[in-house]
Amino acid sequence: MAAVLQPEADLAAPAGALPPLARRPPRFPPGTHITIEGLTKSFAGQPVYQGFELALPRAQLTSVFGPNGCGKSTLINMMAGILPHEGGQVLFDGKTVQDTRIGYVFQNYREALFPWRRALDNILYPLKFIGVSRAEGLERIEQLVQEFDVRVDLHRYPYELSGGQQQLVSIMRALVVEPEVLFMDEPFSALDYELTLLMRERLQKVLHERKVTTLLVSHDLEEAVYMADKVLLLTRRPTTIADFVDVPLPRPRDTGMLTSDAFVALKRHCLAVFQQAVRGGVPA
Amino acid sequence: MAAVLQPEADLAAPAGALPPLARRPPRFPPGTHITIEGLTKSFAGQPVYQGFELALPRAQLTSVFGPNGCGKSTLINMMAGILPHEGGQVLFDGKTVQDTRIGYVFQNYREALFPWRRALDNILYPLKFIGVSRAEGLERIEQLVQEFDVRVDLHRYPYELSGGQQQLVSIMRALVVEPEVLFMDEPFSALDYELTLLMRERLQKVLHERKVTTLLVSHDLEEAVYMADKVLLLTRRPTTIADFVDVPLPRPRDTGMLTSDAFVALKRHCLAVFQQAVRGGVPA
Amino acid sequence: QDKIKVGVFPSSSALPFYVALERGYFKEAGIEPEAVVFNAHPLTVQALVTGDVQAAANLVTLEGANINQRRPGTLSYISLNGQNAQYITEQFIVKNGSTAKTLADLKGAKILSAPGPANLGAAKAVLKAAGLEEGKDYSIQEQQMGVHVGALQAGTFDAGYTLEPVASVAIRNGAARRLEAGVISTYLLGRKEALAFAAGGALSGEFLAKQPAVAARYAAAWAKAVKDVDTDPKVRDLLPKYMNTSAEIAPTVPLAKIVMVKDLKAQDLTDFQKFVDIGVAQGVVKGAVDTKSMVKAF
Amino acid sequence: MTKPFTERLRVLTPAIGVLVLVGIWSIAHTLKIADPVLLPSPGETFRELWQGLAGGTLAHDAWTTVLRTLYSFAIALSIGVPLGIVLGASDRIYRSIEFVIDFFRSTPASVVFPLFLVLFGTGEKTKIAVAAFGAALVILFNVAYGVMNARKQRLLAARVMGASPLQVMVDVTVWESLPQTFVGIRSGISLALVIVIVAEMFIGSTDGLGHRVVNAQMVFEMPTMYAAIFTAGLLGYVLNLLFIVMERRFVHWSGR
Amino acid sequence: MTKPFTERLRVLTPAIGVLVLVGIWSIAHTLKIADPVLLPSPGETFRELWQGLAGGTLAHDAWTTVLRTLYSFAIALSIGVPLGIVLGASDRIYRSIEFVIDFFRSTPASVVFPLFLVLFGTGEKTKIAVAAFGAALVILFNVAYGVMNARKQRLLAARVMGASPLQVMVDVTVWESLPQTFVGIRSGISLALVIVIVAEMFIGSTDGLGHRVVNAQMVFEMPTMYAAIFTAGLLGYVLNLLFIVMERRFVHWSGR
Ligand SMILES: Nc1ncnc2c1ncn2[C@@H]1O[C@H](COP(=O)(O)OP(=O)(O)OP(=O)(O)O)[C@@H](O)[C@H]1O
Ligand SMILES: Nc1ncnc2c1ncn2[C@@H]1O[C@H](COP(=O)(O)OP(=O)(O)OP(=O)(O)O)[C@@H](O)[C@H]1O
Ligand SMILES: [Mg+2]
Ligand SMILES: [Mg+2]
Repeated sequence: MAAVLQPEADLAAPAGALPPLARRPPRFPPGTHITIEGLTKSFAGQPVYQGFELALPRAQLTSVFGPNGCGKSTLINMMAGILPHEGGQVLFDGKTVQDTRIGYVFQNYREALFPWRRALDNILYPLKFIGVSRAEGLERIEQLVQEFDVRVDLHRYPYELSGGQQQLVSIMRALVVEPEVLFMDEPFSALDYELTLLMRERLQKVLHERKVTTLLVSHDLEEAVYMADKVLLLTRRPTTIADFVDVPLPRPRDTGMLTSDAFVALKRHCLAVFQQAVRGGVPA
Repeated sequence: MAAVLQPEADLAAPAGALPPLARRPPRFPPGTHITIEGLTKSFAGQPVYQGFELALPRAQLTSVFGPNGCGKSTLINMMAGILPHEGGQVLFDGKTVQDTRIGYVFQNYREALFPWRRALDNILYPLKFIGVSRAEGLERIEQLVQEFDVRVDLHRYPYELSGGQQQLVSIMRALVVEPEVLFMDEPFSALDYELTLLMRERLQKVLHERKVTTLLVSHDLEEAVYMADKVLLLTRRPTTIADFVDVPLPRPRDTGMLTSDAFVALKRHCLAVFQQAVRGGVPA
Repeated sequence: QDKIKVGVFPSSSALPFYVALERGYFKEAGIEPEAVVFNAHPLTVQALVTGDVQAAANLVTLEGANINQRRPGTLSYISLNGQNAQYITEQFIVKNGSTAKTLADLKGAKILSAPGPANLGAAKAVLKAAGLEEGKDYSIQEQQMGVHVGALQAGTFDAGYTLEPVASVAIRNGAARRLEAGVISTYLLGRKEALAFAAGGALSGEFLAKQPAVAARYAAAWAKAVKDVDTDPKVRDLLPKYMNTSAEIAPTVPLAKIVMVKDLKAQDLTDFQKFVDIGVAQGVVKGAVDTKSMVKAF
Repeated sequence: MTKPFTERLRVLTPAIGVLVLVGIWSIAHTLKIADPVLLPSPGETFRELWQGLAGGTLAHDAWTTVLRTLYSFAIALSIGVPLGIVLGASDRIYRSIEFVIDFFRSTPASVVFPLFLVLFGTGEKTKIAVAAFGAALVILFNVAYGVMNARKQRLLAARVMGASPLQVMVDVTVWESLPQTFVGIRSGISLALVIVIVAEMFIGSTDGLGHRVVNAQMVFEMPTMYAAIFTAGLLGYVLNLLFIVMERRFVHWSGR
Repeated sequence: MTKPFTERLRVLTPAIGVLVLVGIWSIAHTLKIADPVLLPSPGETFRELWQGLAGGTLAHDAWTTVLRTLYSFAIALSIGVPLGIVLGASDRIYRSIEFVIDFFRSTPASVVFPLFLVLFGTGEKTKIAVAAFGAALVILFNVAYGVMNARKQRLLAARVMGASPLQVMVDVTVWESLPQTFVGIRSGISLALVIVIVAEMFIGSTDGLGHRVVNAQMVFEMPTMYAAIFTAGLLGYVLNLLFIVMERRFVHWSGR
């Protein structure tokens, strides 16, 4: 509704209570890449988001941390344009998601792979939409394999891979397009201990270097803070922002940082906010 | 093959090299609940397990820790009797899996739920096989809801739930039968921070009290050690046991233990073994 | 050579067509015919209406009357196939072992009939004339021609109102015995020797109007063939080849009396009108038709 | 804003199909693509339809056909579904009798009439038996496919919870194959109707839509014939509609 | 140990179906369930079959029927699959023309012959057109269902990677509906064969298996008739077999 009414409200502005010249008030700080305005969504009549507002900074990694069922997947699905919303809008530099190159690692990574394509072809698939040749694609994959020390036989079909291997393929598919915006919904949940550490370390470096605006959903607080430039803390449904915490730790980061005072303090703060937010709210 | 040949070998024992009376040599320590003998399995001609041997102690929780694709899911699927193996046998107190009440939390929990049943009916489902009435079942569920502070609307269909909520339902379904043996394949991977902590704490207590023999696959080393009585460390394919570590920490445990010296030492040992095992082996 | 498509129903009544074809009468007349086989009469009529075929080798006259009643001038018969007790086509047969000697003996019988309202109507009318009442004295059901022999053989029915050559096949196979033939003439037209003109060779009205000369040549070739059929027993050799008649019964199977329209006598025309009127009375033909408008003499 | 209105319009969607069909028919009639004596106008036909349904015998014929169809469908369902599940559950068994299924699926009903006449006599039974046979094959075929393509993970989940093979079938396989079963059911009911009509056309019959079509065709009553054909098609749609509604109710999860 | 042998035996599984069918037939014949004149023995029939195939006209008739079937099936496929995908992709559009599809699915081919004769004349075209029409409807129906029941998550994954609606269709929807499409294809090829035979029987024809069946029936040559029927069923199985083999090749992932 809000989206529909917006222009009308703007036109009617001189007669209304809005300040006359404020067609797009500079509500969002400079350096903003993604703007979410008035986002509204409900399931079965029960609201998840009501007039949700958010601005995500460019080239930074934002961790999303919130209780189960608060709407994290819903949020990034709406941002990625694959879940319709009832009101509001999401803009990427003023453009819609269609004009933005995005990468997406689904929480449900198994179902998101194509079982009729081998793992390799699954990874190559999105490249056809951005006009990257197969040869170049294979090169990129080779690079990813090196970078993340991938030890999976990419000539297998997805259903022949273990859970973690499937997730790894899913991550590679999201990265291979060199996205402007990257959504990752619990991307390391099935990866083994060592690979998780490796991924965290390499990924935060790569994404920072390539200036990819990233949204990372994670239930691991340490991971969320370690990876992030900002941590978005969400409450239970109807979902609001509990806090939007800056993580001003220097990059590149390494595991040594995990024990630094600043890190521990940030973690403690986030946890406190989270726990307070979770204790409130109603069951979904 | 081995399974087929076993009786023959036994019958032929007097003539063979085997000691005459050793029909079942006491290869396994007393208190053993689950015995795995000569387990052999390969995919597409490439072996995963070759003559794998393992004995799991009764009423104890064994954590399985190993790299992606080493065959953890394969192992518990074979133990649970839903994946055929080429040789060897798995016995529960000398009985087959059919005669054992088991609970299983699938790694692929989404696909394992029945979308045509509401969450509640999904949880009630296994009770019909052990002759528990619906009323009693509802009572048990109520108890689980209390115990784990579940805030999910159990009258929804699985596909209306978030990833974590689905996983929670899946866990409840495995627990509601009060299993003798419980398999959990990365059961907390999608649960939120607080719920994970709660689950770990309550579950290890409950399982210990009820003397459930449990196999837990986890990629979180801290979790693996914290929950476990024994940690099974696996190598890459073809999979062998890198180490089978005792965790002689007192129960009930709490988060305070995580910083104890004994715990940290154990963790460090496991990590060292794991890393060495992972570095070796060939890519799958 | 003028190309003409001819709708053919594959039964012995199509004999003139194949005689003219095989003996080169069409060729002599400068006509190159193409047989279009239909296993259902309504489709032949439809093809005549749409102009898919210009002629029909053996079209049921009641069908022709029907379409002419609705759409006058759709087709004209140039020859008619007459049937009666001598030129056997329609008849009652009884299953092997039956003791029936006359139609009246069919009391209590389960009877099958050749399909279609015309055949069923005729069978019922004949039985009524023989003093039997449907439902009380007998039951009747139409069946596809193909299953008649089998149904009698298996004893599913006691008797049948059927047509040649199926009747001959049944008799030859020992499945049935002929009870009475030519029943339409005897019971409905009222004279045993009357010819019931149930089918005939026809030309479409459009063809007659647009290519009268070709039509005349076609009719001439047709007349020659009709004469052969009447006089030359060797034409029967064509039956197994084209007309669903086994070689065994071909020499003996009864054939209808085929008469060119120009050779019809006054009595024949009256009988024809009466035959069609019976169809009208039974509701098989929608309304009254003057049969003179249905025939064209060449 | 405009939602409630569009929502209300949505109920009318199926009507679009009717309009399209009647529209094409009207145009064909007006342009005289076919001789009017062969293809009557929709108007004439609907008048005939209306009269036939209101006072005439069309209603009776249609009802007879529906009854026969429902009988044979009920038989087909009670044979096809269980058999399909059992056969589909074992690839070996299915492959071994696949020949028989494909054989008869590829044989016209009119060809097996004589055989059924021998077995069931000339009464109602033959018509119903042939239709039931044909429909059962189609249902069986679809159900078996549904079972074979069921998601393996869910079957395993049930097994691991202690379900016996039979229980796995009843509790999971049946449900997993349900979307495909509905395809089979809808194919089956249409086929039953088709075969019943064909049987009424070719195996002696004194009523039913098939009988009506044949008779009308013989005497060239085209409006009567098309009214009967239209009734048959309409019945087909209505019978399907029943299952469309049921399917929407029961198969809410498909594709999730 | 015994594996290679069982493996080799497995190739013979489909033969079991043949044996079952011929077995029942033999028993029925021996017990004289049907009069031997009506139902010849398998032996007689196979002798007839063999002679007909070796030197006689059966081979020619069968070949004609196969050609007609393949033509009409090819047409049906090229119409049914794309249309099914497009319609299935939009619930609204599908629901709106569902009436037409269900209408014609429920109308016997023999009833629409007159209509097609008007449109396509009396030649080969009509037979092929009717069969193509019937088969296309079935294929379309199945494909549309396959598309509607496709796993949503995979469609979304493609969309999120930047695939246009058309590309989503080609790259995902087509594949997702493939198992169901094969059901449609196999239903379609059988139906095409059935309709071609029925057309050969009722529209009239000078060759083809349908023609042969009708002729044999008229002259009461039961072995000839059953040889023709058996050939028809056999053809149906062989045509299906083609697609069974293709399906096993292409749809390795179903249910995973
Ligand atoms: N199709 C649906 N119908 C009804 N409710 C739904 C549907 N999809 C999601 N929901 C509800 O919306 C809420 C948000 O779901 P979402 O998947 O976004 O949660 P989440 O934050 O990603 O949780 P998790 O951490 O468990 O993945 C949940 O409470 C869920 O029950
Ligand atoms: N159907 C199959 N065909 C071929 N290979 C398979 C198949 N299923 C599993 N594998 C292989 O077997 C190995 C073990 O798989 P499994 O799922 O047991 O691994 P896992 O230890 O559970 O890994 P993860 O931690 O990623 O879940 C993997 O390398 C996988 O590629
Ligand atoms: Mg989520
Ligand atoms: Mg696994």
